[in-house]
This record gives sequence, structure tokens and C-alpha cells, in this order.
Amino acid sequence: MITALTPDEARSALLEAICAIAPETEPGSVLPDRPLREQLDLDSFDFLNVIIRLHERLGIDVPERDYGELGTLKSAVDYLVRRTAAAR
Amino acid sequence: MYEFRMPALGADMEAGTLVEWKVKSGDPVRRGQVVAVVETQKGAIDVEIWQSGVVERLVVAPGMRVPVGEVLALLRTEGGEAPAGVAAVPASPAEAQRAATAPPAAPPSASAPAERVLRISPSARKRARELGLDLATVRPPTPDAPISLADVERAHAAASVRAAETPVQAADWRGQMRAAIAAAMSRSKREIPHYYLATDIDVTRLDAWLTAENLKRSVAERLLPVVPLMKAVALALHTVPELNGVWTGGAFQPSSQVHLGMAVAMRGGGLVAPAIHDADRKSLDELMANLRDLVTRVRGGRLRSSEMADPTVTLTSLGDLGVDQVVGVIYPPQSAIIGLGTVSERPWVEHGALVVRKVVTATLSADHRVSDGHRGALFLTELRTLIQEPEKLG
Amino acid sequence: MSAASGQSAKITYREALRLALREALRRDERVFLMGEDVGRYGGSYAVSKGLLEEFGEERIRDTPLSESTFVGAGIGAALNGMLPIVEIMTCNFSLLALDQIVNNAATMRHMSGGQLSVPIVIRMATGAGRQLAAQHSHSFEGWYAHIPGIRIVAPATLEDARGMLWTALMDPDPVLMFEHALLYNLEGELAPDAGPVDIDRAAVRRSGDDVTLVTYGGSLGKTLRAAEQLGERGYGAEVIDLRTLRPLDMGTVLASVAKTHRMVIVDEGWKSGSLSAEIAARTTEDAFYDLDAPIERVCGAEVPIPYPRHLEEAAIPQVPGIVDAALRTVSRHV
Amino acid sequence: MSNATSPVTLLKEMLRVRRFEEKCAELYGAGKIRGFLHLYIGEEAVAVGAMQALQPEDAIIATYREHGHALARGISAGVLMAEMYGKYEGCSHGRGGSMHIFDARMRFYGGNAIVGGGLPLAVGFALADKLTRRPHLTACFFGEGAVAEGEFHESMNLAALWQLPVLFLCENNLYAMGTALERSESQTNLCEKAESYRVPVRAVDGMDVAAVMSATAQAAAEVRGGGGPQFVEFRTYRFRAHSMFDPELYRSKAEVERWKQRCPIKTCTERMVGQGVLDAASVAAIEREVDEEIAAAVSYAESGTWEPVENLLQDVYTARAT
Repeated sequence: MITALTPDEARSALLEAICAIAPETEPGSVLPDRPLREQLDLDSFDFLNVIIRLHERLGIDVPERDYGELGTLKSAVDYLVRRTAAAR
Repeated sequence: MYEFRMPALGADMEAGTLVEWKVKSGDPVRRGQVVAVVETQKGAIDVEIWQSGVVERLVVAPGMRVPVGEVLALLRTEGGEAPAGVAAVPASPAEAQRAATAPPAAPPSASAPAERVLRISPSARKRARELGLDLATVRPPTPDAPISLADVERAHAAASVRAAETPVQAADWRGQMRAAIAAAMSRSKREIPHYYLATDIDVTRLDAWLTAENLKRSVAERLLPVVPLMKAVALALHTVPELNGVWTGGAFQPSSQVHLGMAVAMRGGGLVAPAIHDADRKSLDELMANLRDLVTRVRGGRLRSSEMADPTVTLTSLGDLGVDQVVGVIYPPQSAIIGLGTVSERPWVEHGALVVRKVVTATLSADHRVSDGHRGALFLTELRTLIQEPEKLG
Repeated sequence: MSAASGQSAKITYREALRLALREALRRDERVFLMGEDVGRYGGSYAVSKGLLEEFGEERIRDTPLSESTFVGAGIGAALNGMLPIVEIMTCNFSLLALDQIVNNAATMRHMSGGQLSVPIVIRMATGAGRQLAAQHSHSFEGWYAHIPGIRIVAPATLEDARGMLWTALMDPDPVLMFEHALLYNLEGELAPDAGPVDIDRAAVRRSGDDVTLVTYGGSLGKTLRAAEQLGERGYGAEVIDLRTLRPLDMGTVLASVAKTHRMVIVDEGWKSGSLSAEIAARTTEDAFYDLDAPIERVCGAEVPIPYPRHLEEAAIPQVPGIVDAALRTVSRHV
Repeated sequence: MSNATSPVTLLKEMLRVRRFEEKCAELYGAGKIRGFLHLYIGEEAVAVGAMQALQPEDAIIATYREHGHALARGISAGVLMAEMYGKYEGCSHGRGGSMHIFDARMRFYGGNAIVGGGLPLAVGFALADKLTRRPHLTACFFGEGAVAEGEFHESMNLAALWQLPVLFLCENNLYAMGTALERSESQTNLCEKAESYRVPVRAVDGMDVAAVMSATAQAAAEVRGGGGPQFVEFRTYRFRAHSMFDPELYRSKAEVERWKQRCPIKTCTERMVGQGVLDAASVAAIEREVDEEIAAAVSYAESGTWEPVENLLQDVYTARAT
């Protein structure tokens, strides 16, 4: 069951997933336009775990070809809003 | 109206079959008159009625089997009203008693003596002896309960975990790890004469196969590219056993099992290389699950030291960060480390033409005391061959 | 029974016993039945109903109310080549024949240095539950199980009611068969080819890993119901039907205890000096180190059986009491 | 009670027994009375007639078919009915029920449900009286079925050997449960069995209350006179089945009907009406009184209490002061 997300909701869901994987992350200090993997020291496993968590929480299945869209916080939020709106 | 019911003719009679009516509707009956015949387990019994009146209606037809207490016939009584006769089987007095009485309180336990004798069940005592477990260390769930078999099993399991999991204070954790890495790497460079080989491997087919494979899978089941590469490395080691084993006591001991150490960076610095046991014999899904579990725990800081103890070879992959190649330092007492760089699109010459291919650079650092370059090259060649047929890596 | 149809038929315990009697009477001319009211009256529990008409007065013999003598006569006939089946109306009346059973039937083989056999089967009803008060409700099978030289069986199922008699008759030694009076109306399916069964082994009527419930005869049904309730609470109860009370098949009991480590014995007989005491004692002798909790016993209260229903119910094992005892063995809060 | 008991009283006593037991049969069908219920209907003249010959100090031992004896002895119908129900107000606090009626104040000692079980006890009662030089006797009721048990023979012998004051009262209703006398006894003349032990005997029509009373009184007088035990055989018949759960496969309905013509209550009533001692109105008045007594007994039992389960283990041993 997918529900449409506002940008704020998408941001908090994403940051919640990241903090679960990388507990030392300060949500307020994540820069919207810098690549997440560099900023937060996420490796491919961390990234996969974030995707899995989003799937569990939001029901969104991010295909591999869309991984690039989750490069930064901003692009990832846009992506999640778009995906959930489409599902409505 | 008086209800004439199937009488209980014996303590163990539950039902009877109406064989015959001796009266019909409209007949007057006297108290004590035999009005029906009922067949029971013991035979046919004449049944009397205990109320005078006129039969209003026969409710049950001959041949029917009815339980005790069931209405057989209705009787119109002379006064019109049936006397307040005794009609129904009473509710079980015991039930009434049970309902009315609270369960008896447990008898008060004897006042605890100053010094308690340890109360231990016989099977708990026997099991503790088998396990060599000191019963004084076993705690029952409540202080006054005896020690049971389950308590012993639990205590044993906890002791095993404690033995394996030497708890490390968080504050010392990084410092100790740094010191351990320093010691291991210094020893490696001091003692192990390394030689190094590198080769570029076309992984276009692997990439395409993996993409197709992952499309079929849900998020949680997807494979990372490193997983088939791990399997290929583990299998390729069969060709050159000198790369898989430990140097101990001045000689190399090859290992029949491939325990593949995976170098995993700690968040914020530090490195561990825990083993995935029998990597050559595991399916890709199993490898993925093992790796995910390991990495998640390493990066969450929850790795058990026992898991780091026994790799027979190490694989390091720095592909995430875009480096072209990594040339590793061997973890003593192992004899080889394989490095994988980033998978990237590169110009590639094939059959005299320039094409774009997905390529990864694989390196081998090996102990020259154990093997030499030719053997190492054989390994990399086998690795390349295996990677070309990803579907066979299953 | 329509054996030709090949279907199993609905049958009562009483009818299964009757089938067994009929089979025995047909199979061997040496077999005869005697006891109080077994003929014209059809048996005080209607077990032998119809047999007089089929087999005649020679072989279906009504006796006077002379328990000591007709039981002793059965023993004598057995010594002299017959295969008598003697019915005693209830085990309470068997006390009048105790001398013949204990001093004669049980001892003949031994006293004669192995020369003599007493192939008699003595059937009797046992047990409470019908508000028959203190002279008609007792369970003396545990008492008889004290005596070397006799074999004690307690059919608790239709198969055993049908199958134990012939095996018992073929046993060269005296066999006492205890039929719980509340079982006579037990109804169920019985295979048309059901026949003789062994009288040596206990049977596991339900398997489970957490606690062993040992019982027999009239308490089997209650014990199985208790096991169901324990299952609903997450505990696997193994139910053992002893079937033969002497000699006891302790192998089956001990194997179960080795698995479950806990034991509850359910017996309508009184606790003191009883069958349940014997089983508990042998378990501690031979399986002490398998036990993880004290053995529990759910037995008859130490009182003659009273007449009122609520007191009678309280005086004999009931399902809630069995469940509670089993829970005490699996609970760590003793 | 004495030999002077009037015929009207005898009739009323028999009616009390009859109506009480008819009510029991009804209550049994309704599930109010459980266990075994052995009715005495048809045999009332024996208990009622014999009881007139006994003194309050005499001991009485009976069988499991003893409601009539208990009533005739004077145990109140209400207390008796409460026992039938299993209520605490019953004479045995409900512990015994139909087969085990005890009332020590009435010197009524059961209520024995093992055939023949009461005879040795009676010998012992009499022995105690003899040893203590008390001038009482012990009346022991038993059915003809008990004659087959060893206890009968052993008791008869011992009582005669020791010259004990026992009144052996044999109620011969012709059937031991379902077995006819001639199918269980080689010698159907029961008096000859007793005589063989040198016990003086009498045989009486048990359907005639006056004859019963007279024969028992004579025998009792002999016992009291120090002549040792006496044996009286009452030839009687139970109109109903052995117990409630008995299809009566062993006797014909015609036979039962023949005996019913000799119903002791019927013949007694007819005789007194014929003699002008009673008329229809007075018979109806007796019936009414008896009905009221029985109705009151049922109410008493209905309103009785169930003994608490906590008391279960009481009365197994003497209660000791703690």
C-alpha cells in the first residue's frame, strides 16, 4: 500500500532510513546537493540497505536503473515524491 | 401442560430408542401407568408416567433415539396447570461449587532457611556434568525455583557466547583496531615477500546477466556485483591451492576449504576482514545473505571477534569509490590477497576493433615463499574465464 | 458387524467385548463363560446379552451369588483343561473371591514347581463416576497388580476391548481384565478385521515432547482431553496407555520420560501404596537423571467414594486437575 | 411400637413406603436421585410387619433395598429423601445415598451393598449384646440371594454355635437380581438350610402384613428368651425391576401381574373395608396424609444443601482435636 508523500514526508522517511544504517548521521547537516554516498560514507551495501528499508517502510521498489536518481538528498526526495504520486 | 421426558433409567444411560407408545393422543393416563417402551443397551424397558392427565401430543415417534431428558410427549393435566414437578436434570453441583469457590491458595512455602541448599533437577545436574558447567553459575528464573534442564542449557549457551565474544570497550575499540592493523601490516611487509600481478577483465556479460537477474528480484533479494566476483575468486582458488591457506611454523598449509576474508571498511576508519566460510560451496544467494549480514554488523560495530579469526584468503574491493585498482597487503598468516577496482566503461580492443566494455581490474598480491608469478597468473586467467560465464556461478 | 462390506462400523466398547466373547466361544470348545446374571439377565452391564441364546446353558452359566466359589471353580476348571472366562459383576465383589485369586490362581504354577497352569480370564468392572457410592465404585486393579503370578490388563479402547480377551485366554497364566464401567458406552469405529492384540506393551496414544502423562483404562479419555488442552497452551503432552498393569512395560514409560523429562501419573486408584506409587518409584530408580521436575500424581482422593455427584467428581481425577499437574511440571515456578 | 399396632397404622405405614418409593422412581427419571435405586414396591408388608416386633434398643441391619425398612423404623421421610438426593441434611450427610442408609440413633445400621455383607455384622452385634448382658436382639434383613454366599452359612453356624440373639429375616422375593431361586439353589427350601445349623425356622406369607407381624413377634420373643438365633422366611415379590435399569428379561409379565393381585396394600385395604374398619373416605384421608408427608419430604430435600467440596476428606477417620 503506497501513499502519496509530500516533500517533507519523503525527506524525513529518507533520513530515517539513512540514520538507521549510518547511526552517526546528523539529519540536519545533510547537504541537499552533495552526493549522499560521499557525504555519509555509504558503501554499496549501506546504499542497498537504505533501498531495502524504503521498500519496507513505504512499499516503493526502487529498480537498479533508478539508483542514480537517489544520488543526492534533493534528487532522492524528488524521486520519492514522484514515485508515490504516480502510485496514487 | 406436563412434559413427559425420556427418563434416566440407569446411571450410565445417555439415550434410549422409543420402541412403542402404549397410549395415543387423547388417551387419559393415570400416574404410574406404563405409557411407552424404551429400548436401551440392556433391552426394552417399560416406562411409566408420573402424572395423570390426557395425552395432548406424542412428540417422538417410535424408532427415534433420543437423549435422556428430551420431551417425549405432552400431557394435558386435570387442573390445567402442571404441578411444579421436577422436570430437569439439575446443573452439576460440582460446577456450581467450582464457580463459587476461588481456586485454593497455594500452600505457603516453608520459611526459607538461612542457608539454602541449591535445588537442582536430576536431568539438569546430569547435563551440567556433561557440559562441565559449574551449577553455582546457573541462575533459575526466580530465586526460589529449582534449576531446571532449560536453565542449564541457557547458561551454557550464554557462556559460549561470552567466550567467543570478548567484549571490547567502545572507547578502546578504534585504538585497538588501529594497533592491530598496524601490527599485522608491519609484520606482513616485514615477513612476507610479496609479488604483484594485475589484469583487466571484461565484465560486460556479467553486468548484463546481473542486471537481468536483479530485475526479477525484489529489493531485498538483489545481488550486488561483488557477489558473483567473490564466487569466481573462491572457485578459481581451486586451480592454485598455494594461494589459499596459512603460513604456520615455517611452512605453508594449504586449506581444503575456502574461507574468504572480505575486507570491510569501518565507518570513520578502520578495517576488518571477516571470513565467509566455504565461499566456494555457497550459492550466490547464500553469499549475498552472509555478506549482507557481515557488513551490516561490521558497519554497525557489532562483529564478533570469532568471525575474524580464520580466513584462508582475502578479497578487497574498493569499487564503490571509483578507484581503478587496489593492490593489497597480505594478511598474515594468509598467502594471498585479491583486489578488485571499480567496474567502469572503458575503451576495449576486440578482434581489432575499438569497442566500449565494462571492465574491472583484478590484482593479486601473493607470498613468494609459497607461489610464484606463473602460478599467480594461472589464477587470474582462471578467474577471467569463470567471470565470462556468470550463469554458471549460481 | 458386516465384515463383508470392508467398512469400519460404529460399535460400543460393550459390543466389542461381546464380539471378543463370541469369537472365543466359537474358536475353542474349552471356552465357557460364567458369572452372576451373565445368562438370562444378559450381564449386569449387558456385555453378554444374547450369548445364552447362541451358545446355550452349558457354556453361558449363571451362577449363584457365590463369588469365592465360582471364581475358585473357574480356577479348578482351568487347572483341569478348560479355558474359563469368569465375570465378576464389579471388582468390589471380587474381594469375596480374593482368597481364591491370590492364594490359588496366583500361586499354583509356583507351588507345583511349574507343573500347573491356570489359563483363566477373570473379567470385572471397575471404577467410579456413576454415583454408586462407597461399595460399588472402587478401583482395585492396582491392588491386584501387587500380586506376582497374575497378569492384569485394562482395555481402554475399542481395539483393546475387542482384542485383549483372546490373547489373555491363550496366556497359560491367570489374567484379570478390568473394564472401567464408564467405558461400556464408549462408541467409535472399529475395523472389521480387528482381532487379537498383544497384552505386553504400553501404547503411546499421543506423542509430545514436554511432559509424559501415564494412565490407563477409564482415565485415558480424560488424560487425552487434558493433553489437548495442554497443546492449546503450547505444551506437547505425550500420553501413555499402560494397557497391562502387571507386568508393567516400563520401557515405553522410561523412553518417553527420557524425551520429556517430566511425568504425570493419572490413576483413579488411591495414591497410598498404589500403582502410581510403583510407577513413580521405578522411574526414580531407573530414570532419575532424566527427570527435570518432581513426578506429579493425579489420583483418587484418600476417601471412600461419596455418593453426591460433586463430591464424587472431586474424589477422582478430572481434566482440570491433570492439566494443572502437567503445568506444574513444565513451569519453572514450583 | 408394639404388638398392639392397629391395622390402620399398618396400612398407612405400607402406603408411606409405597408412595415414597414411587416418588423416588419419578425423581430418578428426572435425574434428582442418581446411582442405583432398588425399589421395595410389593414387599412393603415385610418391613412394616417385622418392624412392629422390634424394640427401640434392638439393632437393625439391612440391605441396599432398605428405604422401606428405614421409613418403618422411624427415620423421617424428609431426612431419608435428603439422603436419596445426596444432600447434607440426609441421615448419612448425603455420603451414602440410596444404598447406604445409616441412622445410629435409630440403631439402623445400613444399607449394605455387598450381598451377604450384613450377616456377619449382625452376628457381631449380637455377640456384643450377649457379652454385655444387654437384653436386645439384632434383626438382620437379607434377600434369598444371600443364601448362596458363604457368609450366610458361616453366620448361621456361628450364631447357633454361640447361641447369639440374632433374628435372621430372609426376604425371599424369588429372584436374586435376574436369577430365579431354582436356578441358583439346589435346595430351594431355605428353612431347611437354616435348620441344618439347628436354627429354629418359620416360613410366612410376606404379602400379608398381619402374618408377618405375628410370626416376627413370636420369633423375636424366642430370641429374647435366650434361645439363640431364629430364622424367618418371608415369601414375597418385588413388583418392579431389580433396579431402574433392568428390562426384566428373566421373568414374565404374567407372573408379575399374578403377584400384583396379591399386593399387600390392596389386600389389606380390601380386608379392612370388608370388615367395616375403613370406608372410602377414610382411605382417601390416609392417602392424603401420606401424599402431604411425601411432598414435604421432597421440599425438604430440595431445599437441602450440598456439602462443600472442601469437606471431601472428612469422616474417613475420627476427627481429632487439633
